[in-house]
Amino acid sequence: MLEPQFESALAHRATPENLSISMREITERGMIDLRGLATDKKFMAAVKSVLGFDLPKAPRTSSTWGDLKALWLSPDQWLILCTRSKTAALLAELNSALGKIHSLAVDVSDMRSIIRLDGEGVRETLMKGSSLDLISDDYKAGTVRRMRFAEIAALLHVVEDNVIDLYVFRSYAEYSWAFLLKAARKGSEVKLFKK
Amino acid sequence: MKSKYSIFSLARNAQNYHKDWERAWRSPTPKAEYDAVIIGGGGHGLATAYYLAKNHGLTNIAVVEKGWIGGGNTGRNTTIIRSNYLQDSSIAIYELSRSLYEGLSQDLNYNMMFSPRGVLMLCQTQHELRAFQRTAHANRLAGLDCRMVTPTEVKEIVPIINTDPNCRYPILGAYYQPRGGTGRHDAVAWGYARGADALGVDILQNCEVTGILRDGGKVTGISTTRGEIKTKKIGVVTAGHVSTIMDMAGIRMPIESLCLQALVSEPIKPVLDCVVMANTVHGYMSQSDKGELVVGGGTDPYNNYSQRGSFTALEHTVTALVETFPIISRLRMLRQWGGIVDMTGDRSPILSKTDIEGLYVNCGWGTGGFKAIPGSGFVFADTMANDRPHKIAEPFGLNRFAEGRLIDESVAAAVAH
Amino acid sequence: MLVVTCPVCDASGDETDFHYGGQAHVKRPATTDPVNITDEEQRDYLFIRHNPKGLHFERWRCDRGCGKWFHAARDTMTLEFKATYGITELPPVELMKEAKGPWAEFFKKRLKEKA
Amino acid sequence: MSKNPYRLSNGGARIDRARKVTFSFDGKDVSGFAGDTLASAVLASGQKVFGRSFKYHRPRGLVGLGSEEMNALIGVGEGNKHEPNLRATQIEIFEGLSAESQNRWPSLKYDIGAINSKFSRFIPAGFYYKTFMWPKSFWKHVYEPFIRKAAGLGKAPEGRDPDTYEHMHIHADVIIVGGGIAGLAAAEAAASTGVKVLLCDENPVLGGIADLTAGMIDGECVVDYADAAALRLAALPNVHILTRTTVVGHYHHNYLMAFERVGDHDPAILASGAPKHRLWKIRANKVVVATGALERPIAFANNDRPNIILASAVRGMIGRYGVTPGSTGVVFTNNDDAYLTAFALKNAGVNVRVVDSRARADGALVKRAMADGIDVQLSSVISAVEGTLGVTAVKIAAYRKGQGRVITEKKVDCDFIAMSGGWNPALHIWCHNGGKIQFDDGLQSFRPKSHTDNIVAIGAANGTMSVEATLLEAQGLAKKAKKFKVEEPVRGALESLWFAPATGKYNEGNKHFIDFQNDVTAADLELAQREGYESIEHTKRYTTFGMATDQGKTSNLNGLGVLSEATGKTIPEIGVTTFRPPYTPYSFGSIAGALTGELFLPVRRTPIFKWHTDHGAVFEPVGQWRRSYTYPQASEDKHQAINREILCVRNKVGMLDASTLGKIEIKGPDAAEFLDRMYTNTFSTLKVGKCRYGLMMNELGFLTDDGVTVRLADDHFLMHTTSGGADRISAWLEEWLQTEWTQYKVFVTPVTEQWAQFAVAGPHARDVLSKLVPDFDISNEAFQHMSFKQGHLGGTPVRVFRISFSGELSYEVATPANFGQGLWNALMEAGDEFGLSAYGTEALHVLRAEKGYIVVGDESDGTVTPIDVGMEGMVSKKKADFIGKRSLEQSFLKSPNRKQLVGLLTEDPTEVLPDGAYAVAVVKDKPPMEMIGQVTSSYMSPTLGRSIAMALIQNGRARMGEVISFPLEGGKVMKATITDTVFYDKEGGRLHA
Ligand SMILES: Cc1cc2nc3c(=O)[nH]c(=O)nc-3n(C[C@H](O)[C@H](O)[C@H](O)COP(=O)(O)OP(=O)(O)OC[C@H]3O[C@@H](n4cnc5c(N)ncnc54)[C@H](O)[C@@H]3O)c2cc1C
Ligand SMILES: NC(=O)c1ccc[n+]([C@@H]2O[C@H](COP(=O)([O-])OP(=O)(O)OC[C@H]3O[C@@H](n4cnc5c(N)ncnc54)[C@H](O)[C@@H]3O)[C@@H](O)[C@H]2O)c1
Ligand SMILES: Cc1cc2nc3c(=O)[nH]c(=O)nc-3n(C[C@H](O)[C@H](O)[C@H](O)COP(=O)(O)O)c2cc1C
Ligand SMILES: [Zn+2]
Repeated sequence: MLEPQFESALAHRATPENLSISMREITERGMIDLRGLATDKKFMAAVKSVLGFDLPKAPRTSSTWGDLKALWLSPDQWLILCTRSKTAALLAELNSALGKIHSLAVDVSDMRSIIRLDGEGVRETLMKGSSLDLISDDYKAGTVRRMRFAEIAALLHVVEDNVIDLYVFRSYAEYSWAFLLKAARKGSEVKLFKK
Repeated sequence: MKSKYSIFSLARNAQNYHKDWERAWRSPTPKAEYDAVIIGGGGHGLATAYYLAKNHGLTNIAVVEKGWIGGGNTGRNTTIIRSNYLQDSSIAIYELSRSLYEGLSQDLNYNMMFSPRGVLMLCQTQHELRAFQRTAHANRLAGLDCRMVTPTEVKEIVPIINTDPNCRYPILGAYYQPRGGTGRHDAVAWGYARGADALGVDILQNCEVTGILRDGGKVTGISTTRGEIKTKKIGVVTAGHVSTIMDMAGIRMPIESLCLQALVSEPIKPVLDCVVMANTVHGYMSQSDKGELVVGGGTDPYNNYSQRGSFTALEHTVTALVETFPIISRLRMLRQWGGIVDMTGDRSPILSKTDIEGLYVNCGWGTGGFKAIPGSGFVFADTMANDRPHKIAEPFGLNRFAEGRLIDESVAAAVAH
Repeated sequence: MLVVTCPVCDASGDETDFHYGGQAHVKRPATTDPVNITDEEQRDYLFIRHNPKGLHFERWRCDRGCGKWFHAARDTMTLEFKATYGITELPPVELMKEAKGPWAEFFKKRLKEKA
Repeated sequence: MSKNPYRLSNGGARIDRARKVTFSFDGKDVSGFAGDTLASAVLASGQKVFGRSFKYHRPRGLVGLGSEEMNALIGVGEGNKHEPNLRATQIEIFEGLSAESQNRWPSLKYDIGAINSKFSRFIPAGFYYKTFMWPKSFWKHVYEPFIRKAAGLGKAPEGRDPDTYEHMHIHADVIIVGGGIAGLAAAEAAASTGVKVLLCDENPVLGGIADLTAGMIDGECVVDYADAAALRLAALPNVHILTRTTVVGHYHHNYLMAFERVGDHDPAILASGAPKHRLWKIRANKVVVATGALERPIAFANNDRPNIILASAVRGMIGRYGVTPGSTGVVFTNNDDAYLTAFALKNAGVNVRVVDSRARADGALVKRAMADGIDVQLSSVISAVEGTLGVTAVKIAAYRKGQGRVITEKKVDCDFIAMSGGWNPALHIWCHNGGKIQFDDGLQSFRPKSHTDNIVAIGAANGTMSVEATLLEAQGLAKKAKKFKVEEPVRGALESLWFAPATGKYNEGNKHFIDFQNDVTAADLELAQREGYESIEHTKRYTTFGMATDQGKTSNLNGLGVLSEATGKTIPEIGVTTFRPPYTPYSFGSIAGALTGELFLPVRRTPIFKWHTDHGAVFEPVGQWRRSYTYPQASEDKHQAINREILCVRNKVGMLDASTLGKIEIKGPDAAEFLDRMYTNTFSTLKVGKCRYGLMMNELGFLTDDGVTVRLADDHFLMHTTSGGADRISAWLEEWLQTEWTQYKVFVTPVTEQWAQFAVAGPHARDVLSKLVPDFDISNEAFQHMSFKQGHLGGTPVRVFRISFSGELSYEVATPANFGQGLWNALMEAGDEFGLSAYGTEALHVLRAEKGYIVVGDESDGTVTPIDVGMEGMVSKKKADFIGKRSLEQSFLKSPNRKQLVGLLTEDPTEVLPDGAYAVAVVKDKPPMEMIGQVTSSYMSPTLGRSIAMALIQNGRARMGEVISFPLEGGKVMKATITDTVFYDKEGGRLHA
């Protein structure tokens, strides 16, 4: 065997049935955890030279450029999203561009599992496990938010109105999946302020 | 001398419709001076007064209570009584206390309903199992009547418990103290009050201490909302409020006041006749004689004097107990409340003299001092009467924090309730 | 369940999205002078705590947000947050003046320095 | 006589006479209509007794109309679907519902427990504090079991709950608690400003008691206004309405809990997949308390007899369900509102008379009653009630405020009583988070005063008993107030009546009940006072007044009234007890929500988890992780399996899933100096590409974690922590960087889950790796112990550390988690010819113990220093400061008598010391014995063919060779010799092989 064998956390889970929304694991995405100071002009410039766009500075926002995305995590931390196959190359580029600039870029493509939630009612489904007011205007498309979800830490990325990506640490993928199966069960839908 | 409580006195008083019962304790006006003053009319304060009078002949003393006696944590605790701690010094005081409880109703002629129904501490991880095995060895050599029990025995003692080996935290066994149990919390305060009062102790309620009077390094009295009171000996026994009182004397304490919550279910017919503590999942439960399930859990992390806690603390406890006792899922919560617990740096109590002559402090019982009331009162009274720490009180001195001589029970993977 | 708002990323959420870090402004003696520390100084650093009934100053971490530590002034009776401020900063002057007991002593020096 | 003699031929706004519903109560079939409650249907059938009381087992009937009901507590459903203590007035009936009464045996009519009431004279409040003390042992074995059997209400269900529960979060600008006219009007007012409004009511239908309220709003009667308002609100997009939803608690920062009964009233809803109950977690900017008022009973002799019902409840039974409690009724009141009940009865063709304790009653309603020819007796009270299982007659006596006993009474036949002692604003939600209240002389009750939260009270909850004023208050939430044209009867003043006298010196021989459910009488409250339990809090706890499942909703104020008359203090002077959540009891299931079974607490799974399961692993929880403890094969028991795994590592090669180990990347110009602060030993001197084992203390000087750290580059480290410590340590590093050493330029990124990591250990470890053609030189020379390489194995990207926790030649291979299973399989295949097999955590523990390696948490327990465990050498003397250093100087941590880690060899090599066993200074024939230390790890070592152990023993290192004794259970004493802790391969040759 000279080919690495790829197996994601939820690979053996069947596509769920009898749900009020649709739910699947996204595996083809690469992730780089990037640390550096937003206040450090050299750092910001170096990163831009590679990504082609500015890292978002505003809390809980994200920027997109082709198949590249940068999610704000903290004033000195971002999650860069790219096509999984291009991660190593991108990381190398970043590191060479950053050189001696104080920073830390790590490939974390396997650290988190991503669950794509799609359909009318995704926000309410998540609100069964999250205390955030996900139906408010604070959560427009593009918004990024770390949160407590059920009993675990999660990262939420609003892709479109009814499409949300939920990032959880890989070891919790099964737990999150099971919770969502229960929360999204047909017959248990909750509609907030909807007529 | 007070007329004795008994089935006969009950019958006698029934004749004229109970019109002739005398007061359980008087409601005296404060004297100008006492030989000693106990600040705090909780279990520990009242017990201290009782033993000062009974064992040391100090009867010209007062218990000063800002509200109503037993209205602090003594009146809001889940009444677990056990002595199977790990450290020698802890075992000594909690076992003295437990054994005093055995005869307390008779001693006080007040039925405080000590119920040695047994305390089970579940082992739900290998680590917890090993920790309790260690405790079991230590307790046996200290002379305690305790033992490890198997999951099967656990099921026999508590049929409603979930022993499914595939559940999240399967029960691997339990540490069992057959002579541990519960008591009627209010009755402990009232019984000690009635006993102390009978020996001449003044119990001053609705009397808040607002200052500690000093002459150089000596105490001379206290100022209260009912006027100044002279005294040369002061015992501060105010639990969650100990820092505020000690600040009045300029002494800084290794204490933080947190809110600990408890709750009861609606009363149901008996389903549980021992105390079960599940420390890995942070919940414990017993059933009172009236039928309600009495439940307690952990504290909120932040300082809190409001006697009202966060819903999450309570939610985690209930969730854990629904998993441990599946039948409670359809039962209902009747009432929840909180108490302000005095947490020390090593989670063990403080029974100590201070740098100020005549000022003594008894606090830091935190989440676990109801079980200690008789023992603590006993040794603290001795400490105050003789102005030197009682042998059992000695390890609990304030000096331990500067020496690094901590008494850490968390080692035993046990919570302190 | 308290609502906490992080002064760094402005995220506001339940107390469970944050981590409580105990009393604020506790000085670690060894950082400045590792050699001359009395047992009492070490005890004070490790164990002695302000425990006021009322205005208190404490540390929190924006656990489920930006991950940064910050300071907060909170009333331990009403549990109301009076202010939040940077982890390396002192509280707003008016709160330093409002503080009682041991906190008042602690801030007296700081206020002089400011003035 | 018809099956439902008390169902009126018409009327009943809530029932649908076209839809008949049959259910069973105590085994017999009862028929009612859709919309009935269990209370209305059973009452219609002519049954008056619904339950037995707590202490005296007296027969009890309905008192209330809703959640305030305290007597009619019912058990519903069977087996694991049983639910005790539900209020008959809240149970909506459905076809097939099965219900039973409680706290009686054998039946409601004949209850053995009722003998208690014969002895009632001997068992006043607190009697149990005065007796049951002799003989001592009897409390536990005789008295207590007896008391416990007698006490308690319903019985618990059996088995696991088959239904589901869930939580839901919602944020609103305004939450309105209560959907009566106050709540409805407030909701419309608030909604008109465009904000988000949440309206909750515990009943199935909005409107509160609008249908029991006299008056006209803009020309339509109150209930029609309410219905219309409810419809308008339902159409608004910024309004969310929850019915059957009780707001159970108000907490800090306007956090509220609401309990929704989703499926209780209709099994079809549950069947469709809905949860039984839903707990709403509400965060609101403003709270509006519109919780209405609760009518209070009157304390008169035997006022607890079945069919003595609150006036508003009687009115409700007629208006909502077309049911009357009887054919001849007496309305007993001290206020005007109850006259509405007299009218309702008269209109329904029921004989009714009014007994009014007031001397002067000239309100519009009273006048109308007299005009209508209703017999109204002023200045009178009911002084006695006849009948046990129901009311057969009452005695009426003349009354003056403050009079003592009654001398003459007049008997009047009747079969029910409608009583009204006035109304108490429902203050619970207002008070839960510290709202202040004040006494209102007009109401003779408490009403809201002030609050520190953003919260207001309106309507009856605010003590506002006029419709017009209520609607006006509600307009406070609108930008501009709406005007209403309201007509309503002018009400005369209420006159408090706390105790209606009876005959007899002390009114003896009968009972004036205050707290019905806990059987607390006026005499009990007075007794408590006499005995010195003066504070209302003492009285409460001594008599259990207000502590029943209704929490004294209707009774508390009557109690205060009685106490005030007994002590001469005013009611405000006496004060109230603390209002605590919940408003009404709610299910533990709803509090647990979805988090039961597999969702209770998360299980963390490594990338190899499925393989472990498929290969028969026995798991153990480590933090939230599940790790393989061992892999028993076919016939093996655990111990055989563990021994096989150990020998496999020693003699061939084994593989362990170590993915749970904490991994943290640390980078920056100050990284090395920072690590020097964190660890007891030095890392700034570590060479790039090399590994070093490090110890961490907390500030108290006690061991908290250990692990191997690698220097990837000059300014870049990869730290390993214990599995349990991973999250704690990375947070800890961040904390120090952010709060203490802010000048350091260091970034810390936890990467634990990025990597699957396996230990390949044993003489053949190198052979196994070689077979996967590494693209780096793994010869012993090129890749030495405690060094690091990066490259590919079998084409898979890997980081390889040559480190060992087993004492064998060993490599830890890390690969990105999603490649983990693939690489694991490849290694298994490659290792096959060398006899490779997986080993679990227990084998690992034995292997490391044979080598004397410590496990933080076994050898240390949070009170142990590195020096105690013999690692003085790893505690730097050169470094000026690192975490925990100063504490090691505290006298107790330096004491010569501290316990020190040593090895132990038992005299009998086949015996294994029990874990945690204590050694004693001197063996005595019975405890107590002085303990000198305890076993920290103890195993049968298959490698050495004998038992080995490590222990912490006082001053142990000075006692090498000494034999110490461990007294065990049953008198057995084990002896063991103190040795050093390394039992195997002392020179460490195998590591470097
Ligand atoms: C929810 C909960 C559950 C618990 N469960 C258990 C358990 O199961 N088992 C167990 O052993 N322990 C338990 N505890 C701990 C136990 O209740 C306490 O440790 C114990 O009651 C402390 O008694 P005390 O007399 O020291 O303090 P308290 O009973 O609190 O008495 C202190 C008194 O001092 C008074 N006071 C305060 N300030 C002043 C002033 N300025 N002037 C005058 N008087 C003042 C207060 O009013 C109070 O009455 C629990 C505690 C809580 C809150
Ligand atoms: N004159 C009198 O004696 C008298 C007495 C009572 C009411 N009234 C009249 O009736 C009007 C009552 O209107 P109102 O709206 O104030 O009271 P209401 O009783 O009509 O409505 C209150 C509603 O709130 C519900 N509720 C109470 N606590 C709740 C909780 N915690 N969670 C969810 N729901 C809860 C109740 O079940 C009820 O449906 C008053 O304005 C007054 O005009 C007069
Ligand atoms: C062991 C125990 C059992 C209790 N049982 C009940 C009960 O059956 N009913 C009740 O209303 N309260 C019960 N309580 C709670 C008290 O009513 C009260 O809430 C508690 O003492 C705290 O006082 P507070 O709520 O007045 O602050 C119990 C308290 C304890 C400590
Ligand atoms: Zn933040």
